[in-house]
Amino acid sequence: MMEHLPALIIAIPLLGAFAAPLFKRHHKAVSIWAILITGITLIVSLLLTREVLVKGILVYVFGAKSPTLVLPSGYKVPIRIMFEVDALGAFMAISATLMSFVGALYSYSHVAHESGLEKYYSLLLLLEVGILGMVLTGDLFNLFVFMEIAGISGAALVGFRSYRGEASEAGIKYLIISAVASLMVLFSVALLYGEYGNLNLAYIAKNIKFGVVDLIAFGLLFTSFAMKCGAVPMHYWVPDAYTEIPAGGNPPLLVATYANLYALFRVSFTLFTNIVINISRAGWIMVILGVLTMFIGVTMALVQKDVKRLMSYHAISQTGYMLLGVGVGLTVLHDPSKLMEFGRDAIAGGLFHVINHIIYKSLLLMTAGALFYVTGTRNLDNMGGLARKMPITTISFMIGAAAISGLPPFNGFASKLIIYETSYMLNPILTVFAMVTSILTLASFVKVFASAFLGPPLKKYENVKEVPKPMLIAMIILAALCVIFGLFPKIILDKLIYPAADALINYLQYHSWGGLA
Amino acid sequence: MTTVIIRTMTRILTPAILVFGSYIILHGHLTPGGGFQGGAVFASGLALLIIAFSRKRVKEMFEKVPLSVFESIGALGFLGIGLMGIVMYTFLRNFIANSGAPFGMPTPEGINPGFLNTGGTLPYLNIFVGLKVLAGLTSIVLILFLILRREENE
Amino acid sequence: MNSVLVNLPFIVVAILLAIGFYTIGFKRNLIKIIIGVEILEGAVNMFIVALGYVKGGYAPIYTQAPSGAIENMVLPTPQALTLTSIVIGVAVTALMLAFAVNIYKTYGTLDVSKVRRLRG
Amino acid sequence: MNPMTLRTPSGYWNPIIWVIFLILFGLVAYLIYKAGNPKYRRDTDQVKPFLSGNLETDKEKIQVRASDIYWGFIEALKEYYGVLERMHTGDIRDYILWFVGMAAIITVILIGGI
Repeated sequence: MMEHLPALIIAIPLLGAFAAPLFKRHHKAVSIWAILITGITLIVSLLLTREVLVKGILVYVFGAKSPTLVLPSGYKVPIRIMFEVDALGAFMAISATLMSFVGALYSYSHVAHESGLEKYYSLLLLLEVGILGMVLTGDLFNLFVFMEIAGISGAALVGFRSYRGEASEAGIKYLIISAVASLMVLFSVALLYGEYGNLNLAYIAKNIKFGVVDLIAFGLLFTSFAMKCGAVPMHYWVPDAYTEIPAGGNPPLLVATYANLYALFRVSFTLFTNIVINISRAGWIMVILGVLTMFIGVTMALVQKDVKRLMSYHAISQTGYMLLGVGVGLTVLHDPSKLMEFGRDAIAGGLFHVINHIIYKSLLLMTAGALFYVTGTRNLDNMGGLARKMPITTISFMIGAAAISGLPPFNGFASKLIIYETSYMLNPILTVFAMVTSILTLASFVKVFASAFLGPPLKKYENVKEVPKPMLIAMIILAALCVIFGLFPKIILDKLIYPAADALINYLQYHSWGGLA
Repeated sequence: MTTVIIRTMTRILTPAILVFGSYIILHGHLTPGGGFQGGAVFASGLALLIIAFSRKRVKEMFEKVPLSVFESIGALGFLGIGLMGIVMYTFLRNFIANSGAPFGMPTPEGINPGFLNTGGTLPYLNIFVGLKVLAGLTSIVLILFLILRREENE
Repeated sequence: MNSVLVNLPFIVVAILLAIGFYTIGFKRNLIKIIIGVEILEGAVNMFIVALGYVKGGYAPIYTQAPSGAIENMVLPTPQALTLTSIVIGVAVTALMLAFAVNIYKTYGTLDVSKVRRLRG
Repeated sequence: MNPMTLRTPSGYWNPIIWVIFLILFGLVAYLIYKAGNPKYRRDTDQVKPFLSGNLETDKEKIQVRASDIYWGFIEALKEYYGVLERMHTGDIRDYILWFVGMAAIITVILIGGI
């Protein structure tokens, strides 16, 4: 049964998503169903990760006689759709399933009074399917399909509060952006298909010749994925979408953004990296985009009044750190001495920041959702003195804020430390920008803390109580993860992150389907 | 915006369109077509019904039809056939191809007009996809119609 | 002359891509922008189908195929890709139109230069 | 302690030692706090807040609003923020045009124009 895990991890949430509409008008039941399904998927993803870490790359060929039959006898090219799970994909799968579980748990009370819940949970599970498909697939066209699934269900979730005009506005913006981005992805996939006659990622990567058409395809793929992961100056959809989605949908949407970041890494490292040609240009583009993203994101965050919008700008700014870290690795990928000196650590730092950021930003966005739940507003000007009324939310917020600002001993510190030191090796100016960004991050969270939680208790919030238990549990899980990841960074790095970074560096192993051909 | 002409033509055309849609679904593994195309044709027949009649009449017609349940059944059936393949081979494996199951004789390979049961699991996948697509597209048209017509009337 | 004729589908694709991006980028009406996305999709689909054309090939359907066809059947991958992309396009269009209806109800306009409460 | 130490390219980081030191210095701080003024009493006139010698005013009025925090910083960088806010038009067409422009630039760089 273990070899079927890559199929099951897609099939189980699909089953949940399609069965959810059958629970019409049973709101409690459909919430519990979604929590159950996401929980099972989380367990499956943990098993999958263990398999991958023990056995190396896991290949699953759909519709074949046996799961690992990439090239049936007589075939020189792979022809079936296949999933190729390496340590990086498994790492992203853990993030996706964990965040979907937490999001479903949080949604149990956060959206309890809205109508159309069966559709909400159906979309949430479909979003999870889209993310998982994107990060596990080994086929370019499948990447497009799952990207569209994630985009459509994400946009529908953004516009879920259909009685708000702003939600529809944000929804259509996100939808048009993702439709255009994925059409350009499809266009470049078609360019590659026309040239090499195959859609398998590893096969194309093995045969790629770096002609002008290939590089045009690379440019389109790069820009499309950069837009969908919110790199400046194509970040404008991020604050709109993150602000309007119900807070329970925020963690999966965040992971959906980083699934696109994963696709960007996969395309730059695996598809367009060959032993013959050195394109460290792509690495420099990534580094420059990263620096722009983190600096502009954080300065815009500083002036926001809407609490969720402020945090969404921080999400943009933190994406910059990941682009910087992995971009530093990409620039020195073909220079073995530098790669061993700091390149591998830079990639590990960037990837470690992905999971750290997913954890603490989901936590922060969920505390913002809790503030919205009790006050009915997102405007920081109208809040104040809530610390006494909501102690657990306050503590969760403090942990999250400390983690995002890179205060030890929380998890943000470890990954930021690695990124600072490695980017210093490439160019000291990059580190200066990164540190200034970190300081401004702390400044803007002090602003949120001071205006929402501190200050004299306001009269209109006299009867405010702590949010319901499922929301608290979801927040406590993430806060605990923040502390654990911060206290034992070495263990997490060795068990999860360095294998993922090595999966990016050892692209030759991916090209041969884990040694199957 | 409905006239006697539209209503009469709808009465004549709709059964033909629905039959054609079903044909495309059921014959999808042999000729061009399949679940999605047939479902879309079927749904366009139903869409003709929706736009030809008044809001009240449409509501009466579609009140008893559980479209979202059809959609779920279609998707779950597709997934179920996919999961059946996992028992012996892999997910979505065509596990009864070339065996003739469940209707007896296997078909010879090559060009052979007249044999219907040659697709293994494909016809069943087509039927489920067709069910899902016709329910999904019809409910899209229906919902947009109900929203827009409500504004016209009020 | 011949090279133009051979490349005609690709020239049409390029023109359609340009029209699509122009429509999304410079039209004010939201419905027209949605049409622009559709034009882009049509361009990409046409590109894939044009790539899939093989001179002298046969459709891979055994029923009533001529007897020499079995050696020259075409792998139908591009058609399958186009079909999938059309299916996805239907879902995207339906959702975009639903959002447009909702926006018209709350904002009272479909002019995108006025539909921008979210900014800054 | 070695398996807990994270080695970075030019140094190391051990959160456990950091926490031990945090606890140690917390103890020191607590000792200093204990040695402080013992005359403090809760709920007496002693702890009432005074602003410039007057009793505290209405609470709604002394709340510091979020948009007033970092006023000086934002005022100093007014032009920078003006540019950024004008860039974020909220118009979907501009989002797509940025994408087209960036795609052109990145593709040209990758092909080797610059």
